[in-house]
Amino acid sequence: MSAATRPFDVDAIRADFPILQRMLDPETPMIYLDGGATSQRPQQVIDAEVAYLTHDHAAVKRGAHRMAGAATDAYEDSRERLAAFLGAPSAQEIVFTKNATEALNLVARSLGDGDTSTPERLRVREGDEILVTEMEHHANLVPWQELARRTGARLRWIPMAEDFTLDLTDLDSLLTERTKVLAFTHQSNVLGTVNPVGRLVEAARAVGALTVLDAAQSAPHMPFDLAALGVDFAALSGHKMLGPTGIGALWGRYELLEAMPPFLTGGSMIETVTMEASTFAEPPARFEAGTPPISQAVGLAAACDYLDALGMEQIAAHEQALTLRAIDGLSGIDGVRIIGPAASPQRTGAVAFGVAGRHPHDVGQVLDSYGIEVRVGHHCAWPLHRRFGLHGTTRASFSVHTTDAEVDALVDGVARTVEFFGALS
Amino acid sequence: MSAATRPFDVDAIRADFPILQRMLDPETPMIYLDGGATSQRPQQVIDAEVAYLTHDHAAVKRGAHRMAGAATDAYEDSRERLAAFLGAPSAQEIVFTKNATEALNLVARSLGDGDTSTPERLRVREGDEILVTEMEHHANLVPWQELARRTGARLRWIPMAEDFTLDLTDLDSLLTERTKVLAFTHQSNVLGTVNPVGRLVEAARAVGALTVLDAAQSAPHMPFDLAALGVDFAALSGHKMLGPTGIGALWGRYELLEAMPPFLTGGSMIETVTMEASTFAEPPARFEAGTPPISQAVGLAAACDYLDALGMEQIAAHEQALTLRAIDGLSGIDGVRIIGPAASPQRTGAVAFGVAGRHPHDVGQVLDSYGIEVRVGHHCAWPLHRRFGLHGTTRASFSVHTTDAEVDALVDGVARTVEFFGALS
Amino acid sequence: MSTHLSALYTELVIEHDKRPLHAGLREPFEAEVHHVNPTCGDEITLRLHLSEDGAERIEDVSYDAVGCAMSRASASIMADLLIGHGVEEVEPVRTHFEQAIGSRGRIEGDEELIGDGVALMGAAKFPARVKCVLMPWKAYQAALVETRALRG
Amino acid sequence: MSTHLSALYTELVIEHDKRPLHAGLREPFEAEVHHVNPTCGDEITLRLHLSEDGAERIEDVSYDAVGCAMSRASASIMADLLIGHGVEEVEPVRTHFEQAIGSRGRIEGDEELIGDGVALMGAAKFPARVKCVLMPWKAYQAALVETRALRG
Ligand SMILES: Cc1ncc(COP(=O)(O)O)c(C=O)c1O
Ligand SMILES: Cc1ncc(COP(=O)(O)O)c(C=O)c1O
Repeated sequence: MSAATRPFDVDAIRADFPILQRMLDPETPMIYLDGGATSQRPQQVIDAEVAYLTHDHAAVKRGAHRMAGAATDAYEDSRERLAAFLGAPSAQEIVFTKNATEALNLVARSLGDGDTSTPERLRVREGDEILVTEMEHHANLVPWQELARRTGARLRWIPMAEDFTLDLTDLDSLLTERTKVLAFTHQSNVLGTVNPVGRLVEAARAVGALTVLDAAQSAPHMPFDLAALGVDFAALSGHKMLGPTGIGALWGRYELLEAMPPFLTGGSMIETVTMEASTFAEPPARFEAGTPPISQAVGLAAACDYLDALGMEQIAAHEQALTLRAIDGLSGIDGVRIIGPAASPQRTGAVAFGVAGRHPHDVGQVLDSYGIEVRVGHHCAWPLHRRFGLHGTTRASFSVHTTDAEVDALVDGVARTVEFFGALS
Repeated sequence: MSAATRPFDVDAIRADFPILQRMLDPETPMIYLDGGATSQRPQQVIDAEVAYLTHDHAAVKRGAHRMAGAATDAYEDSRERLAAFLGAPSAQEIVFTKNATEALNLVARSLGDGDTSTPERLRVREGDEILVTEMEHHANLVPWQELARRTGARLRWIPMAEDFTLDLTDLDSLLTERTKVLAFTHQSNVLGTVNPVGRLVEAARAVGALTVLDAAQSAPHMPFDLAALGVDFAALSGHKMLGPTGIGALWGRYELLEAMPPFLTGGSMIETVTMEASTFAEPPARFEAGTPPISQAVGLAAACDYLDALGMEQIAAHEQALTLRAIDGLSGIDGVRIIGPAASPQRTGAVAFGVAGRHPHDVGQVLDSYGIEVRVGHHCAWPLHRRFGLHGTTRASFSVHTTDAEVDALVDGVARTVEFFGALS
Repeated sequence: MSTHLSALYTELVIEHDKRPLHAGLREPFEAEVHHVNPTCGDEITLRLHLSEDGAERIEDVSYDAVGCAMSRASASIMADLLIGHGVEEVEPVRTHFEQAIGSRGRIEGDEELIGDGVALMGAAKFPARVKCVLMPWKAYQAALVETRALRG
Repeated sequence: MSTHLSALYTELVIEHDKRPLHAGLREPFEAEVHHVNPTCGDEITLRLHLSEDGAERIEDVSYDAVGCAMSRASASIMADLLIGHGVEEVEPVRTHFEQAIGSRGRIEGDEELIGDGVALMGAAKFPARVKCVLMPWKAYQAALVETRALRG
């Protein structure tokens, strides 16, 4: 994280995103309000990847020639860049993965794979407990269910309160001496709720549990400082932060990574290999088997540059203003219910809502006909929806390039949708 | 695989690869002979990815809006394209992974993760045997070592013969009723040796063992027809076939994939999720957790188009001619020893060699000073090198854009390297 | 209202969504299946009752569908197309319906064969909606397989 | 011959590679370590012998190095820089050497401090070779840690 170096001018920002010129059909410009699912890439990110490909591409870490040197530099510099963006103490604590999902799987698998040489706190076994929350994305739920199933550990969860925040009333009884891991999301991808990281980390530390933060929705949208957050691991995706698909990252404290068994195995993660047995390299190499997403790392570093130039404070303020505007506008429409906590300074990025008597699929379809691209369904957070008796919601999410006018178009579009179905029935 | 639609004109091909204009320093043009490690991307592949990004990018499979439809189409069409390229009976048998390494890990993990609901032949357990070969890349060795370690199965291997081919003398005793899997490479990334797939598959089938083919080095360099090969699984990497990094693929027979437990878990691979338990989608979705490498899939499809336009027969013939030319030239140099089988029509793509009394690192360094980018070391096939008493080799590998003149420069460069060190000592 | 919207939410679709035919779960039945669309969480529970005489006449299709207008209308239209006909007799209906809806609009729906089903063809251009429309048919097929297995 | 090549394979490097100083494994020693460069498979076995008097004088560094000219020369030069000096006394040598070789050529090697070590500085521009050159020093450091642990 560093100070902004360019003014936050939405028109100028929009000019950086070639896809925003896209027409859905000859009459319908695209209004992309689905950055929470995947973000668009600015020209700067595309250009950085192409520049790398047309000048420096080669295999990393495996070659002695100058091209391999250039490629390895580009890749390792990208690791440094991401580490700086996240406030990670060391670039050696950054493991590049294919997405946030792999990063979370890596931790969950590794914690189940240890043997007697692995420190106890990094081994989940029968009788242990794993604590998650009821608002998790499937990516931060199913891997822990599977870990529990494989090891015989017990999966527990922090329930939701009626106000769409975590219900921490029973935290003390949920977090016990048996809890090995507390895995939770920084920001809900559906509700926009930001969880109290400090409080959760403190409680987990008190019982000696590791903390795993799903930062897929937070790192791209707010000032983010790993050192200040105090968690043990964090996972994120490049494609949600204006970077490429095909790359994500796991951050972990070095002393933990160092004691963890590998996950994927193969080339570049070994120390020595014989037919009988192998030993493994130090982190981060230990967790990066095979040829990594090299040009994607370069693109991700360019995305960090892009975000930092705008300033994460400024981005958060921009997206927050849009969120409040959307909540304000949508709440005024008869039959529309906001699914998420009341408007607050903490609440950025996404607004989910329901239209009375209408399935989100139908709402999304009508909005799409007006050019408004929002996501519908359970947003990979099925248990959360079930908890509130919902089959799905419609979610608009905002990006650096979103304008007030687009939010107004959303509000207007939802009003027209309500009318449309009203007229039909 | 389909018939060539453009003449095999190396000059025209070279014009497609912008990086070939690269100078290593003001006097030294780059001669890239390391396509075996990673290939360069032609403009067509770069353009396809950029076109997708500037027109159709959105999250796949999760959205109902038109952009999500466009992105899903682009992604699924890429799956169809790759399936056609490989001769796969159905696109639903193609799982996109991050690289060949992940594809092989996926199979090895899944075979160890089954429970009583999993068919016996898809469960590796104590008492079972896994057969590999002594020439494997670490990517097709270490995951099997780990599977053996986790399950208590026994890892065995087909040894190398003196002539740099597999020694099949004891195949009958190596492949027993206990053998659950035979995993082997189609073509050695070091030696260029092409293994007798038909014979190995037949022998494995006779004992009911599954066959896993490492096609990372073969699929990009020869006519490749899965249906004809008869294996059960095959793995490959996009970045070795003129496509992007960050993408690879596993092909598997549908009826096997359908009966296998998932590997990575999270979004997009589930059927239903409750806090207590989840059920999983059908393949290929079951094995593609999280946001996939979407733009990379589009790039990979463009690479298939590029290769098919040139014709895989023509590519194989071109690279074979270069290989024979290199073997011929290098064998004429005093102190140079070719590490690999004698020149034969089967032997394409790569030539590894040693220079008497000289460490490959030093050989590579001197060649690099002449602009010749070759790979040195054990090439992630350490056991193979140890078997022949080698600490490492120097490997030149050839691509569609390699010219006779470049091969001659290699031969000349090696001769000068021998002289250089001769003069110094 | 843009053209494609009116092609999707035709009066017939809205009518079937509001007043679905043959809705609810009834006895008797041989097989009951439960299908879910993992993308949106839509669900259908479907029961199938065939005649006992070996002629495989579809005596009843009863169902409970939670989902969008398209999927609910599709269930309603399907039940009405199936009930009272022989399994073999409706095969061409099913096949044509699947082909047309999966054709991205290249194949027009034949009203002679699929009746009100043509009202659903607006979905053909939206792959995500095609899944909604097909879910009841997939459930029917699964129920048929189960019933046949049961009867031997 | 291009310039960077002569900067890498200096006469001194070739000389140390051909006739390495203090090569071979000798007794006595307190710690023996084995290091491998996973990229190229190069290996070094190194033994360290410190004086018994608490002054930590490096009495002997003996080693067996399999690797490229750069790594073998580096081992030879290092052993010669270390033997006969106090551990604390050679710390500035080690630190400066590591800094200079890791600097991509931005920091010139100081011959006063690192003697023949300057002959290795051609490698500074080649990250892959920096690892070769540093391997013996990493082994020395590991042996030092072990020896100290042993002595309490
Ligand atoms: C034969 C072979 N198998 C597997 C691999 C692994 O491929 P990747 O590093 O793309 O996962 C390679 C390339 O390094 C290879 O040459
Ligand atoms: C909160 C949260 N966690 C995890 C993920 C998974 O990210 P990916 O699909 O890139 O692995 C997502 C996005 O889908 C998310 O919103």
